[in-house]
Amino acid sequence: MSEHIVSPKVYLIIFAALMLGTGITVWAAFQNFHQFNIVIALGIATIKATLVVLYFMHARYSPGRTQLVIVCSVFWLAIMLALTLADYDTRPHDMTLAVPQVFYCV
Amino acid sequence: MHRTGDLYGHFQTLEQQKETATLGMWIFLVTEVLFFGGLFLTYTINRSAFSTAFGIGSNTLDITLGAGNTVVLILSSLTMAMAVWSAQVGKKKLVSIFLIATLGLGSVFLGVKAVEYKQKFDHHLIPGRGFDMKYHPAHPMPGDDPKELALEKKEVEEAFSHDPDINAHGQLYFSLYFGMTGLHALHMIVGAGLLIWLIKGSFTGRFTPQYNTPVEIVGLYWHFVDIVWIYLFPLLYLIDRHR
Amino acid sequence: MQSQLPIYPEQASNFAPHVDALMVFITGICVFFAAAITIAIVFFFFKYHRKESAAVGIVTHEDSRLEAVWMVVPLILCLAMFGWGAVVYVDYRNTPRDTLDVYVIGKQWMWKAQQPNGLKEINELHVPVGRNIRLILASEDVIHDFFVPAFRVKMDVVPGHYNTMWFRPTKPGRYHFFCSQYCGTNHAIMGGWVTVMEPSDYAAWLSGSSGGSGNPVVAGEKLFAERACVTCHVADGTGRAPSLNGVYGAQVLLADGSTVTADEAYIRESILQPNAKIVAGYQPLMPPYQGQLTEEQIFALTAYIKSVQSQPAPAKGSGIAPTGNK
Amino acid sequence: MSNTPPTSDLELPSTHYLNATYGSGIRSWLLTTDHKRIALLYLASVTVFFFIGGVLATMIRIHLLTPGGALVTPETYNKLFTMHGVAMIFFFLIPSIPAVLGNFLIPMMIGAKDLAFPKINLLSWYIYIIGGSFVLYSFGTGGLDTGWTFYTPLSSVYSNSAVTPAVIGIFINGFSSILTGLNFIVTIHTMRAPGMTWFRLPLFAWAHYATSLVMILGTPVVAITLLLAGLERMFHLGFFNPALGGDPILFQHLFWFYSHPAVYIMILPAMGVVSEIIPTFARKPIFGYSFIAGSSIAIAVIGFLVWAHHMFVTGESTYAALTFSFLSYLVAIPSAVKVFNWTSTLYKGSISWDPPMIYALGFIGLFVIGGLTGLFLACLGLDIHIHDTYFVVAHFHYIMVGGAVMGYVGGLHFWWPKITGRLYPESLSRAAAVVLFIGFNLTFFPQFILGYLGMPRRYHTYPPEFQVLNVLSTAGASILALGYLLPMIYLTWSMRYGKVAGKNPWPATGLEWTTDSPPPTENFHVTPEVTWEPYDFQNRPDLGLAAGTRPLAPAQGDD
Repeated sequence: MSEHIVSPKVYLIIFAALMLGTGITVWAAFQNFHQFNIVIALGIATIKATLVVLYFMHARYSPGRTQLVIVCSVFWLAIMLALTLADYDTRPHDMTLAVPQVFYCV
Repeated sequence: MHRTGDLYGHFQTLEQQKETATLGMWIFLVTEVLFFGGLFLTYTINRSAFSTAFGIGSNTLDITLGAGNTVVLILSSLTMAMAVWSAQVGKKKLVSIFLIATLGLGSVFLGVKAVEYKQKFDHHLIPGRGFDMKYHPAHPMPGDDPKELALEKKEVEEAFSHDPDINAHGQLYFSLYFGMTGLHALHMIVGAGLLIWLIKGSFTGRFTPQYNTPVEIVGLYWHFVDIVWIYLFPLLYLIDRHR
Repeated sequence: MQSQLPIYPEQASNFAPHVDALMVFITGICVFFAAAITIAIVFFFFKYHRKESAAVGIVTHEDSRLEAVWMVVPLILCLAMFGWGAVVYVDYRNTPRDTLDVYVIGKQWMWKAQQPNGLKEINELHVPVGRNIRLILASEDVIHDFFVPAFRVKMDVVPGHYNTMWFRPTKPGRYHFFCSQYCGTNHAIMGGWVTVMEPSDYAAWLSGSSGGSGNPVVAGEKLFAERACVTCHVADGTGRAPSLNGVYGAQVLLADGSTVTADEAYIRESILQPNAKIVAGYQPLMPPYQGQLTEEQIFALTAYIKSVQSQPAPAKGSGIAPTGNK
Repeated sequence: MSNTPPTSDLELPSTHYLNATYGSGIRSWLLTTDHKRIALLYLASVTVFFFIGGVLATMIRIHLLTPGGALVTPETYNKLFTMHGVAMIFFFLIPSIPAVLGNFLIPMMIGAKDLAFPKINLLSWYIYIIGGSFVLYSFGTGGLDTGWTFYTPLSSVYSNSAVTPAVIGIFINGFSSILTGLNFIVTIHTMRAPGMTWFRLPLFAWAHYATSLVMILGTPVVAITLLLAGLERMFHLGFFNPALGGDPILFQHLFWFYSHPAVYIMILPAMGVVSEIIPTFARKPIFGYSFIAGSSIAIAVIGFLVWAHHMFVTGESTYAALTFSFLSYLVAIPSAVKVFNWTSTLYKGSISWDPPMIYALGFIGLFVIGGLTGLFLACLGLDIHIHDTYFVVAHFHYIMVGGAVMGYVGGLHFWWPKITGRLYPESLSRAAAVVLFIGFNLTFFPQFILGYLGMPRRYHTYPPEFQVLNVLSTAGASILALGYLLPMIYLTWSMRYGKVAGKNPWPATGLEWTTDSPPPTENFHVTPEVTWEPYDFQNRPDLGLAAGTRPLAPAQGDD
């Protein structure tokens, strides 16, 4: 298996993109997008994380096995979050005191 | 277990050894994702229940330090990636330089974190008996921005009229803040230890285009820690900033 | 008619026959499969016993059709079990409207029940036969669970939440109830008896034992005055706060344009955290009572608010959806 | 050749992993990185915890002989069942088959010299010991009375027992499990010998691959959850305490996200053991190899989607309950596939009545009952009644003791000749298996009826109408105890006095049986190359069997 060497130029481009993402996140936090503030913040964070995984961590050039491992970790995290939130979000609202519905209040 | 050069006895080839080490690190990172995942779930449920208290707590954080630290950490990821590249192309001196740079940036990050923790301590925002969201507005510290302080005071008072348990719920935010950033900082400290070990190795010129597995897998770890922060920053620092 | 070694508890509620039928159905399926597998294994075990020490078995080749059959057939049976179980469960989780409400509080390690007229019982629960009973469950400390085997129902009692359960007793008698969620040292003795009575006996029992001071409506009315609720919640709707006449069970229009049903949980929340839901047309003036009232006092206030249904209709409006929309 | 090979002319190899390379002093054990020796370290330590858990179980059963409770106070009783659960689940069942048999066998089965990370393997044993010490410290200083589930706010606020050290111990122990799982997955991916393709892997390895998936994906979550509960207790935080705004139901979600799949950590490896034993003693290829392998993975994956079926009566949303009930039924399918395929393997086999086979068939019997009673609990309408009763207790003991422990003991019998190089008394061990089977059923079957009658679990005292069944159960437990003590005694005896077994006494087809018993430190004298399909007795002249009806070439093993 010959190793793929990522050139420093690519690293610098990715770094610039990450900096840009950080800037946008901070800017967006001070605007009032109502419930979309959190969506924007997490969306940008996910894009940044993806760039780090693909280029800094070489996932783009890794064997399929490594990529499968990454997909699995995201998938299982998603299972945990989604199924738990599914319970909270469909609880009979009127009978719950401590925890209101999740998505409306964030 | 005996080893010949860089090859441990139970492997057939260096390539097999590298593949094994890399896969091992990736799988370790999977467990880390789930480990932090439990915290993120706890955070999500509590934030949705107590959005006001979380907003106030978040607004007490220093966004300049937080954003600055984000830049520092991403920069350290860049130098780490460059260290891996230097090893791959055989520039032995550059490996040491980039590793030292990474360690330096990591230390800056931890230093800034310590300053932030100290500030929270002074403001009575450490979860526990002394915790009081109303303490800081009532006891300004030298160097406080009076405008910010007035805003914080107004927010706390308004929140208290809505939610008598604002201290309990604010304490939840700060418990999660310290839990998540503390666990992250712990990972940084472990990473710094690994970097010191690598730097020592790099001085002997150990890392070559043929053998650079340790640099590569510590790099994976370091980038992962960076990713955790990429999520922590907006989740902890940027709630309700637009108020 | 319990025999010496019974295999199922008495059937004393509307759910019992359904749960027992489910039990018989699933047991039937399971006994069939367990028997089939056991017989096959025992038969093969003797039939194909190795006679010569060096003998090998005859290769039988994998058969996808056979595998498909023994995936699909159990799947269909599983879906049947799931479906039937779901029907019973959904019935159990959807409380009918015309219920007799009894408040039940669990605390380490006793049960307190409060009848609609305020009669309090400890580790006892009296209910009339043939009525839909709803238990509103609250805990003062850890998680408990109210379990009546003869009714085939249980529900966890979770601190910080209201849970409800319902059943319709079908047979007079005395039945055990248990705490079935482990709650600490005396978990095992945190139980008591449900007494199911004929409606007339139940009425007699209620009137025979109810004392004025124990009546939650009376206690609630007293609290309502003591805590000065009455100064703002004026009955004719002219106060600074909405009138509470007839509010229970109605749709309330909130300041943000949404509506909620004014049930026990809404009333409880409005007392403890009044500013969580502001009624349309009113200011958030009421102080929060979180931590200032016991669960029992909240029950009493709720009972009082529920009782003021039949008084004159409010003039200005109580926030009840049709009239409160100015 | 006779059924048990002639033993008089067999001798142990002169050097093997027990005596070679580093000698046999205490240092050579505590600093070893040999997976086989680490497996034996685990064998010793899990046996200690099994013994502790077993003594506690015995006391529980004696106490329940009379309705009023014969033996101990309520506090003590609560501590007994809590400590029984913690010792058995976290420190015996979860590490038992993977860390003992898996550790010993996986490298040998795939033709490797060791696991991928031998030092991490040793580290994981030390982590286990440290975690175990914390838990024993908790047992010794005030005990633990929260139930093994640690439900909040009971555990985080109300309990007066030594919760904190126990939680720390289990947190630490989690990393032992994670590292073991990580090691197995990487080993199976990268360390296979030439010719050992994925579909030539023994089913034991497939089962451990699936188990490891659960270990690495689930364990971190329970670790962080218990850490949060511990912090909540130590510093009065409020993650799960409703008095401070937290939500106790969230704890249950996080806890069961791991602790339901954890059941598969216990049962999947036992299924792997049985999948090895059945074809060996039926002497024919296992029926539906790819379906059994696939069903292991399916169980591991679907097992992660069912956790909230432990919460049907907590007031969780009806929609969530419906979803989780449905998904719980799906997990029944791969389990059924396994049972059907094992049964079909017996068809037209050449079945011997060797002790491991008796254990394996006993496993199937108990697992079938345990698995089928899961269908009752997954059923929403029925779960309202039997949730948190003795029905549940009986069900999970059928899976975890009837299934997992039966598999573990069966596996020990199967590979004992490989581990020690010696055989144990045959008829005695066959009798022990039967005693175990009978004792187990007598102990736990009455508890199904108790549960349906409405006896809640974790009760130190009960209404008198439940006594007859409880007495039956206690009687069964005494037989069961005999069934566990017998193997402990004769297996220990055989280490010294047993007949020498030779390379392949049964004979079996796996790679581990082609090397010496006990194996050399590096497992194989030369790296093996796999040229045969799994469980193929027909094309293996080296086994010395009559291959079908064809005349057989003389045995030509490599001695």
